[in-house]
Amino acid sequence: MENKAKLTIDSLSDNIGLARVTVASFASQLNFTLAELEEIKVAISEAVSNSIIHGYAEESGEIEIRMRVYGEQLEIIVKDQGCGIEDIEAACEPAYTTAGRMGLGLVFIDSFMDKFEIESKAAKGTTLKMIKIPAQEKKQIN
Amino acid sequence: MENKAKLTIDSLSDNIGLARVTVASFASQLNFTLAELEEIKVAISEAVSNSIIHGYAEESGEIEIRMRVYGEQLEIIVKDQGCGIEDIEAACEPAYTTAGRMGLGLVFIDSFMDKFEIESKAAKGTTLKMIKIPAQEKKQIN
Amino acid sequence: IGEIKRHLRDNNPIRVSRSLRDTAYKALQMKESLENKKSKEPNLNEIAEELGISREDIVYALDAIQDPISLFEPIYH
Ligand SMILES: Nc1ncnc2c1ncn2[C@@H]1O[C@H](COP(=O)(O)OP(=O)(O)O)[C@@H](O)[C@H]1O
Ligand SMILES: Nc1ncnc2c1ncn2[C@@H]1O[C@H](COP(=O)(O)OP(=O)(O)O)[C@@H](O)[C@H]1O
Ligand SMILES: [Mg+2]
Ligand SMILES: [Mg+2]
Repeated sequence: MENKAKLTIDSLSDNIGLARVTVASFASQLNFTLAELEEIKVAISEAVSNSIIHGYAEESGEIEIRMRVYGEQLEIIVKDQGCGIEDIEAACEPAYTTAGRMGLGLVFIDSFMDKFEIESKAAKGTTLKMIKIPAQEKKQIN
Repeated sequence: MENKAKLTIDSLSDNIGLARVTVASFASQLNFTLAELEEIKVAISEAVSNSIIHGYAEESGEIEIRMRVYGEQLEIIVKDQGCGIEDIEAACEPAYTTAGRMGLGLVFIDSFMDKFEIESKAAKGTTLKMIKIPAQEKKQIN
Repeated sequence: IGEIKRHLRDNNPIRVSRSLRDTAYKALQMKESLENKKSKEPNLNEIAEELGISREDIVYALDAIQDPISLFEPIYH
Protein backbone atom coordinates (compact mmCIF):
# COMPACT_ATOMS: atom_id res chain seq x y z
CA MET A 1 0.00 0.00 0.00
CA GLU A 2 1.25 3.45 -0.86
CA ASN A 3 -0.52 6.74 -0.37
CA LYS A 4 0.68 10.31 -0.53
CA ALA A 5 -0.42 13.87 -0.06
CA LYS A 6 1.19 17.28 -0.17
CA LEU A 7 0.24 20.40 1.72
CA THR A 8 1.60 23.78 0.67
CA ILE A 9 1.04 26.68 3.04
CA ASP A 10 1.88 30.35 3.25
CA SER A 11 4.50 31.00 5.94
CA LEU A 12 2.06 32.38 8.51
CA SER A 13 1.97 31.18 12.11
CA ASP A 14 -1.79 30.82 11.65
CA ASN A 15 -1.04 27.80 9.47
CA ILE A 16 0.96 25.81 12.01
CA GLY A 17 -2.23 24.24 13.37
CA LEU A 18 -3.37 23.42 9.86
CA ALA A 19 -0.13 21.59 9.12
CA ARG A 20 -0.29 19.73 12.42
CA VAL A 21 -3.88 18.52 11.91
CA THR A 22 -3.32 17.59 8.25
CA VAL A 23 -0.21 15.54 8.95
CA ALA A 24 -1.73 13.83 12.00
CA SER A 25 -4.87 13.00 9.98
CA PHE A 26 -2.78 11.55 7.19
CA ALA A 27 -0.64 9.64 9.69
CA SER A 28 -3.73 8.11 11.30
CA GLN A 29 -4.07 5.61 8.45
CA LEU A 30 -1.19 3.74 10.09
CA ASN A 31 -1.51 2.12 13.53
CA PHE A 32 -0.19 5.01 15.61
CA THR A 33 -1.27 5.48 19.22
CA LEU A 34 -2.56 8.87 20.41
CA ALA A 35 0.80 9.47 22.10
CA GLU A 36 2.68 8.79 18.86
CA LEU A 37 0.36 11.11 16.95
CA GLU A 38 1.13 13.81 19.53
CA GLU A 39 4.84 13.30 18.88
CA ILE A 40 4.24 13.70 15.15
CA LYS A 41 2.27 16.88 15.79
CA VAL A 42 5.03 18.36 17.93
CA ALA A 43 7.62 17.52 15.27
CA ILE A 44 5.53 19.21 12.55
CA SER A 45 4.85 22.27 14.70
CA GLU A 46 8.57 22.65 15.37
CA ALA A 47 9.58 22.12 11.76
CA VAL A 48 7.00 24.51 10.33
CA SER A 49 7.60 27.18 12.94
CA ASN A 50 11.34 26.99 12.23
CA SER A 51 10.63 27.63 8.54
CA ILE A 52 8.44 30.61 9.45
CA ILE A 53 10.62 32.14 12.16
CA HIS A 54 14.14 31.30 11.00
CA GLY A 55 13.84 30.32 7.33
CA TYR A 56 11.70 33.22 6.20
CA ALA A 57 12.35 35.40 9.27
CA GLU A 58 8.77 36.65 9.14
CA GLU A 59 9.00 37.43 5.44
CA SER A 60 6.51 35.66 3.25
CA GLY A 61 7.21 32.44 1.46
CA GLU A 62 5.79 28.97 0.98
CA ILE A 63 6.33 25.82 3.00
CA GLU A 64 5.79 22.44 1.40
CA ILE A 65 4.90 19.40 3.47
CA ARG A 66 5.02 16.06 1.68
CA MET A 67 3.51 13.03 3.37
CA ARG A 68 3.80 9.45 2.26
CA VAL A 69 3.02 6.07 3.71
CA TYR A 70 4.61 2.98 2.26
CA GLY A 71 4.61 -0.35 3.97
CA GLU A 72 4.07 0.61 7.57
CA GLN A 73 6.25 3.71 7.46
CA LEU A 74 5.30 7.35 7.52
CA GLU A 75 7.64 9.73 5.69
CA ILE A 76 7.30 13.48 6.11
CA ILE A 77 9.30 16.08 4.23
CA VAL A 78 9.12 19.74 5.26
CA LYS A 79 10.73 22.16 2.83
CA ASP A 80 11.23 25.91 2.80
CA GLN A 81 13.12 28.21 0.45
CA GLY A 82 14.34 30.47 3.20
CA CYS A 83 17.77 31.55 4.40
CA GLY A 84 19.09 28.04 5.12
CA ILE A 85 20.98 26.77 8.16
CA GLU A 86 24.60 27.84 8.37
CA ASP A 87 25.91 25.10 10.59
CA ILE A 88 23.61 22.07 10.69
CA GLU A 89 25.62 20.23 13.33
CA ALA A 90 25.51 23.22 15.68
CA ALA A 91 21.78 23.74 15.02
CA CYS A 92 21.08 20.22 16.27
CA GLU A 93 22.77 20.83 19.63
CA PRO A 94 20.35 21.26 22.55
CA ALA A 95 19.89 24.94 23.51
CA TYR A 96 21.54 26.18 20.31
CA THR A 97 19.47 29.02 18.94
CA THR A 98 20.14 32.04 16.74
CA ALA A 99 16.93 33.78 17.75
CA GLY A 100 16.91 33.87 21.54
CA ARG A 101 14.56 30.91 21.68
CA MET A 102 14.73 27.56 23.44
CA GLY A 103 16.87 25.77 20.91
CA LEU A 104 15.02 22.48 21.39
CA GLY A 105 12.95 22.17 18.21
CA LEU A 106 15.40 20.04 16.24
CA VAL A 107 16.20 18.02 19.36
CA PHE A 108 12.50 17.21 19.78
CA ILE A 109 12.12 16.22 16.16
CA ASP A 110 15.12 13.95 16.37
CA SER A 111 13.90 12.26 19.53
CA PHE A 112 10.33 11.75 18.28
CA MET A 113 11.20 10.33 14.88
CA ASP A 114 12.81 7.05 13.90
CA LYS A 115 14.87 8.75 11.25
CA PHE A 116 15.66 12.43 10.79
CA GLU A 117 17.79 14.12 8.14
CA ILE A 118 18.46 17.78 7.41
CA GLU A 119 19.55 19.22 4.11
CA SER A 120 20.19 22.94 3.91
CA LYS A 121 21.95 25.48 1.73
CA ALA A 122 22.53 29.13 2.53
CA ALA A 123 20.03 31.35 0.68
CA LYS A 124 18.47 28.27 -0.94
CA GLY A 125 16.46 26.82 1.92
CA THR A 126 16.06 23.87 4.22
CA THR A 127 14.55 20.43 3.81
CA LEU A 128 13.80 18.13 6.73
CA LYS A 129 13.07 14.47 6.14
CA MET A 130 11.52 12.40 8.90
CA ILE A 131 10.40 8.80 9.13
CA LYS A 132 8.26 7.31 11.85
CA ILE A 133 7.01 3.75 12.27
CA PRO A 134 4.27 2.78 14.75
CA ALA A 135 5.84 1.04 17.78
CA GLN A 136 3.25 -1.68 17.34
CA GLU A 137 4.66 -2.59 13.94
CA LYS A 138 8.24 -2.47 15.15
CA LYS A 139 7.43 -5.04 17.84
CA GLN A 140 5.96 -7.38 15.27
CA ILE A 141 9.11 -7.20 13.16
CA ASN A 142 11.31 -8.25 16.09
CA MET B 1 -5.74 39.64 5.43
CA GLU B 2 -5.08 36.93 2.90
CA ASN B 3 -3.98 33.39 3.54
CA LYS B 4 -3.80 30.35 1.33
CA ALA B 5 -2.97 26.69 1.32
CA LYS B 6 -3.09 23.86 -1.16
CA LEU B 7 -3.60 20.17 -0.51
CA THR B 8 -2.79 17.62 -3.21
CA ILE B 9 -3.95 14.07 -2.63
CA ASP B 10 -3.88 10.75 -4.42
CA SER B 11 -7.35 9.78 -5.63
CA LEU B 12 -8.00 7.21 -2.91
CA SER B 13 -11.18 7.15 -0.87
CA ASP B 14 -8.94 6.87 2.19
CA ASN B 15 -8.08 10.54 1.58
CA ILE B 16 -11.61 11.95 1.67
CA GLY B 17 -11.47 12.40 5.45
CA LEU B 18 -8.07 14.07 5.14
CA ALA B 19 -9.42 16.62 2.66
CA ARG B 20 -12.47 17.27 4.83
CA VAL B 21 -10.50 17.91 7.99
CA THR B 22 -7.80 19.98 6.26
CA VAL B 23 -10.34 22.30 4.68
CA ALA B 24 -12.36 22.58 7.91
CA SER B 25 -9.20 23.39 9.82
CA PHE B 26 -8.24 26.07 7.29
CA ALA B 27 -11.81 27.45 7.26
CA SER B 28 -11.85 27.81 11.03
CA GLN B 29 -9.75 30.99 10.82
CA LEU B 30 -12.96 32.72 9.72
CA ASN B 31 -15.99 33.08 11.99
CA PHE B 32 -17.92 30.06 10.78
CA THR B 33 -20.36 28.37 13.13
CA LEU B 34 -20.02 24.67 13.73
CA ALA B 35 -23.02 24.06 11.47
CA GLU B 36 -21.37 26.01 8.68
CA LEU B 37 -18.14 24.06 9.11
CA GLU B 38 -20.18 20.87 8.78
CA GLU B 39 -21.63 22.17 5.53
CA ILE B 40 -18.13 22.88 4.24
CA LYS B 41 -17.06 19.38 5.21
CA VAL B 42 -19.99 17.82 3.36
CA ALA B 43 -19.27 19.91 0.25
CA ILE B 44 -15.61 18.83 0.25
CA SER B 45 -16.49 15.17 0.76
CA GLU B 46 -18.90 15.31 -2.16
CA ALA B 47 -16.48 17.14 -4.44
CA VAL B 48 -13.52 14.88 -3.67
CA SER B 49 -15.53 11.68 -3.89
CA ASN B 50 -16.88 12.78 -7.28
CA SER B 51 -13.31 13.23 -8.51
CA ILE B 52 -12.39 9.78 -7.23
CA ILE B 53 -15.50 7.89 -8.35
CA HIS B 54 -16.49 9.70 -11.54
CA GLY B 55 -13.45 11.73 -12.61
CA TYR B 56 -10.85 9.01 -12.25
CA ALA B 57 -13.36 6.12 -12.12
CA GLU B 58 -11.19 4.39 -9.53
CA GLU B 59 -8.07 4.83 -11.64
CA SER B 60 -5.24 6.69 -10.00
CA GLY B 61 -4.73 10.40 -10.35
CA GLU B 62 -4.24 13.50 -8.27
CA ILE B 63 -6.79 15.87 -6.80
CA GLU B 64 -5.81 19.43 -5.96
CA ILE B 65 -7.65 21.41 -3.31
CA ARG B 66 -6.83 25.09 -3.15
CA MET B 67 -8.02 27.10 -0.17
CA ARG B 68 -7.90 30.83 0.24
CA VAL B 69 -9.34 33.37 2.62
CA TYR B 70 -9.50 37.00 1.64
CA GLY B 71 -11.56 39.56 3.39
CA GLU B 72 -14.09 37.42 5.17
CA GLN B 73 -14.56 34.97 2.32
CA LEU B 74 -13.45 31.39 1.99
CA GLU B 75 -12.69 30.20 -1.53
CA ILE B 76 -12.18 26.52 -2.26
CA ILE B 77 -11.16 25.08 -5.61
CA VAL B 78 -11.24 21.32 -6.19
CA LYS B 79 -9.59 20.15 -9.37
CA ASP B 80 -9.13 16.77 -11.02
CA GLN B 81 -7.71 15.74 -14.38
CA GLY B 82 -10.22 12.98 -14.90
CA CYS B 83 -12.80 12.25 -17.58
CA GLY B 84 -14.72 15.52 -17.26
CA ILE B 85 -18.49 16.07 -17.08
CA GLU B 86 -20.31 15.69 -20.37
CA ASP B 87 -23.37 17.78 -19.60
CA ILE B 88 -22.82 20.13 -16.67
CA GLU B 89 -26.41 21.34 -16.58
CA ALA B 90 -27.78 17.82 -16.42
CA ALA B 91 -25.22 16.85 -13.77
CA CYS B 92 -26.54 19.59 -11.50
CA GLU B 93 -30.12 18.26 -11.61
CA PRO B 94 -31.24 16.48 -8.43
CA ALA B 95 -31.14 12.69 -8.79
CA TYR B 96 -29.05 12.86 -11.99
CA THR B 97 -26.33 10.26 -11.78
CA THR B 98 -24.24 8.28 -14.24
CA ALA B 99 -23.12 5.77 -11.67
CA GLY B 100 -26.26 4.47 -10.01
CA ARG B 101 -25.74 6.73 -7.02
CA MET B 102 -27.96 9.31 -5.34
CA GLY B 103 -27.25 12.18 -7.68
CA LEU B 104 -27.30 14.74 -4.88
CA GLY B 105 -23.64 15.64 -4.45
CA LEU B 106 -23.61 18.72 -6.67
CA VAL B 107 -27.02 19.76 -5.32
CA PHE B 108 -25.64 19.69 -1.78
CA ILE B 109 -22.56 21.68 -2.73
CA ASP B 110 -24.70 24.28 -4.45
CA SER B 111 -27.04 24.64 -1.49
CA PHE B 112 -24.26 24.83 1.11
CA MET B 113 -22.12 27.39 -0.69
CA ASP B 114 -22.72 31.06 -1.41
CA LYS B 115 -21.23 30.70 -4.85
CA PHE B 116 -20.58 27.56 -6.88
CA GLU B 117 -19.13 27.25 -10.37
CA ILE B 118 -18.21 24.21 -12.43
CA GLU B 119 -15.73 24.11 -15.28
CA SER B 120 -15.21 20.85 -17.08
CA LYS B 121 -13.83 19.51 -20.34
CA ALA B 122 -14.12 15.97 -21.63
CA ALA B 123 -10.88 14.05 -21.08
CA LYS B 124 -9.29 17.15 -19.50
CA GLY B 125 -10.92 17.20 -16.09
CA THR B 126 -13.17 19.10 -13.78
CA THR B 127 -12.70 22.16 -11.60
CA LEU B 128 -15.19 23.21 -8.94
CA LYS B 129 -14.98 26.66 -7.43
CA MET B 130 -16.88 27.43 -4.25
CA ILE B 131 -17.16 30.49 -2.06
CA LYS B 132 -18.61 30.61 1.43
CA ILE B 133 -18.99 33.57 3.78
CA PRO B 134 -19.84 33.19 7.47
CA ALA B 135 -23.51 34.14 8.06
CA GLN B 136 -22.29 36.34 10.89
CA GLU B 137 -20.33 38.52 8.47
CA LYS B 138 -23.17 38.70 5.99
CA LYS B 139 -25.44 40.09 8.71
CA GLN B 140 -22.95 42.81 9.52
CA ILE B 141 -22.78 43.91 5.91
CA ASN B 142 -26.55 44.37 5.69
CA ILE C 1 -11.06 10.74 33.95
CA GLY C 2 -11.80 13.34 36.60
CA GLU C 3 -8.41 14.80 36.00
CA ILE C 4 -8.92 14.89 32.24
CA LYS C 5 -12.27 16.62 32.72
CA ARG C 6 -10.76 19.22 34.97
CA HIS C 7 -7.93 19.75 32.53
CA LEU C 8 -10.35 20.24 29.66
CA ARG C 9 -12.55 22.59 31.64
CA ASP C 10 -9.65 24.71 32.77
CA ASN C 11 -7.87 24.93 29.46
CA ASN C 12 -10.65 25.38 26.98
CA PRO C 13 -10.40 28.17 24.50
CA ILE C 14 -13.88 29.63 24.06
CA ARG C 15 -13.83 28.79 20.38
CA VAL C 16 -13.87 25.08 21.03
CA SER C 17 -17.42 23.97 20.61
CA ARG C 18 -19.27 21.56 22.80
CA SER C 19 -19.45 18.80 20.19
CA LEU C 20 -15.73 18.91 19.50
CA ARG C 21 -15.11 18.60 23.20
CA ASP C 22 -17.53 15.67 23.35
CA THR C 23 -15.71 13.88 20.56
CA ALA C 24 -12.35 14.46 22.22
CA TYR C 25 -13.67 13.27 25.57
CA LYS C 26 -15.14 10.12 24.13
CA ALA C 27 -11.85 9.34 22.40
CA LEU C 28 -9.86 9.78 25.61
CA GLN C 29 -12.36 7.72 27.58
CA MET C 30 -12.34 4.97 24.99
CA LYS C 31 -8.55 5.00 25.00
CA GLU C 32 -8.55 4.36 28.75
CA SER C 33 -11.16 1.66 28.61
CA LEU C 34 -9.44 -0.19 25.75
CA GLU C 35 -6.15 0.16 27.56
CA ASN C 36 -7.62 -1.45 30.66
CA LYS C 37 -9.28 -4.21 28.69
CA LYS C 38 -6.30 -5.20 26.58
CA SER C 39 -3.56 -3.95 28.89
CA LYS C 40 -1.83 -2.30 25.96
CA GLU C 41 -2.16 1.12 24.43
CA PRO C 42 -4.75 1.09 21.64
CA ASN C 43 -4.04 2.80 18.33
CA LEU C 44 -6.28 5.54 16.97
CA ASN C 45 -7.91 3.21 14.45
CA GLU C 46 -9.11 0.93 17.23
CA ILE C 47 -10.53 3.90 19.14
CA ALA C 48 -12.23 5.28 16.01
CA GLU C 49 -13.75 1.94 15.10
CA GLU C 50 -15.06 1.37 18.61
CA LEU C 51 -16.67 4.85 18.67
CA GLY C 52 -17.92 4.87 15.09
CA ILE C 53 -16.29 8.28 14.56
CA SER C 54 -13.82 8.84 11.72
CA ARG C 55 -10.15 8.87 12.71
CA GLU C 56 -9.68 12.29 11.09
CA ASP C 57 -12.52 13.80 13.10
CA ILE C 58 -10.94 12.47 16.30
CA VAL C 59 -7.57 13.97 15.33
CA TYR C 60 -9.27 17.31 14.69
CA ALA C 61 -11.21 17.27 17.97
CA LEU C 62 -8.19 16.29 20.06
CA ASP C 63 -6.15 19.04 18.47
CA ALA C 64 -8.87 21.61 19.12
CA ILE C 65 -9.03 20.96 22.87
CA GLN C 66 -5.31 20.92 23.26
CA ASP C 67 -3.45 23.27 25.48
CA PRO C 68 -0.19 23.50 23.51
CA ILE C 69 1.92 23.96 26.63
CA SER C 70 0.87 20.59 28.02
CA LEU C 71 2.57 18.92 25.09
CA PHE C 72 5.93 19.69 26.52
CA GLU C 73 5.26 18.71 30.10
CA PRO C 74 6.36 15.10 29.75
CA ILE C 75 9.67 16.29 28.36
CA TYR C 76 10.46 18.83 31.02
CA HIS C 77 9.47 16.68 34.00
N1 LIG D 1 14.10 26.10 8.53
C1 LIG D 1 15.18 26.76 9.04
N2 LIG D 1 15.76 27.77 8.34
C2 LIG D 1 16.83 28.44 8.82
N3 LIG D 1 17.38 28.18 10.03
C3 LIG D 1 16.86 27.21 10.79
C4 LIG D 1 15.72 26.45 10.34
N4 LIG D 1 15.44 25.53 11.30
C5 LIG D 1 16.33 25.71 12.28
N5 LIG D 1 17.20 26.71 12.00
C6 LIG D 1 18.35 27.16 12.84
O1 LIG D 1 18.59 26.15 13.80
C7 LIG D 1 18.50 26.71 15.12
C8 LIG D 1 17.95 25.67 16.08
O2 LIG D 1 16.58 25.37 15.78
P1 LIG D 1 15.67 24.80 16.95
O3 LIG D 1 16.33 23.59 17.51
O4 LIG D 1 14.29 24.61 16.43
O5 LIG D 1 15.70 25.94 18.04
P2 LIG D 1 14.96 27.37 18.08
O6 LIG D 1 13.93 27.38 17.00
O7 LIG D 1 14.36 27.42 19.46
O8 LIG D 1 16.03 28.40 17.85
C9 LIG D 1 17.64 27.94 14.97
O9 LIG D 1 17.86 28.90 15.99
C10 LIG D 1 18.06 28.44 13.58
O10 LIG D 1 19.28 29.15 13.64
N1 LIG E 1 -15.39 15.30 -10.94
C1 LIG E 1 -16.26 14.72 -11.83
N2 LIG E 1 -15.79 14.13 -12.95
C2 LIG E 1 -16.62 13.56 -13.84
N3 LIG E 1 -17.97 13.53 -13.69
C3 LIG E 1 -18.51 14.08 -12.59
C4 LIG E 1 -17.68 14.72 -11.61
N4 LIG E 1 -18.50 15.20 -10.64
C5 LIG E 1 -19.76 14.90 -11.01
N5 LIG E 1 -19.77 14.22 -12.18
C6 LIG E 1 -20.98 13.75 -12.92
O1 LIG E 1 -22.12 14.40 -12.37
C7 LIG E 1 -23.06 13.46 -11.89
C8 LIG E 1 -23.79 14.01 -10.67
O2 LIG E 1 -22.89 14.15 -9.57
P1 LIG E 1 -23.49 14.13 -8.09
O3 LIG E 1 -24.54 15.19 -8.02
O4 LIG E 1 -22.38 14.20 -7.10
O5 LIG E 1 -24.23 12.71 -8.00
P2 LIG E 1 -23.60 11.25 -7.81
O6 LIG E 1 -22.16 11.38 -7.45
O7 LIG E 1 -24.41 10.65 -6.72
O8 LIG E 1 -23.77 10.56 -9.14
C9 LIG E 1 -22.26 12.19 -11.63
O9 LIG E 1 -23.05 11.02 -11.69
C10 LIG E 1 -21.23 12.25 -12.76
O10 LIG E 1 -21.77 11.81 -13.97
MG1 LIG F 1 12.58 25.90 16.60
MG1 LIG G 1 -21.40 12.65 -6.01
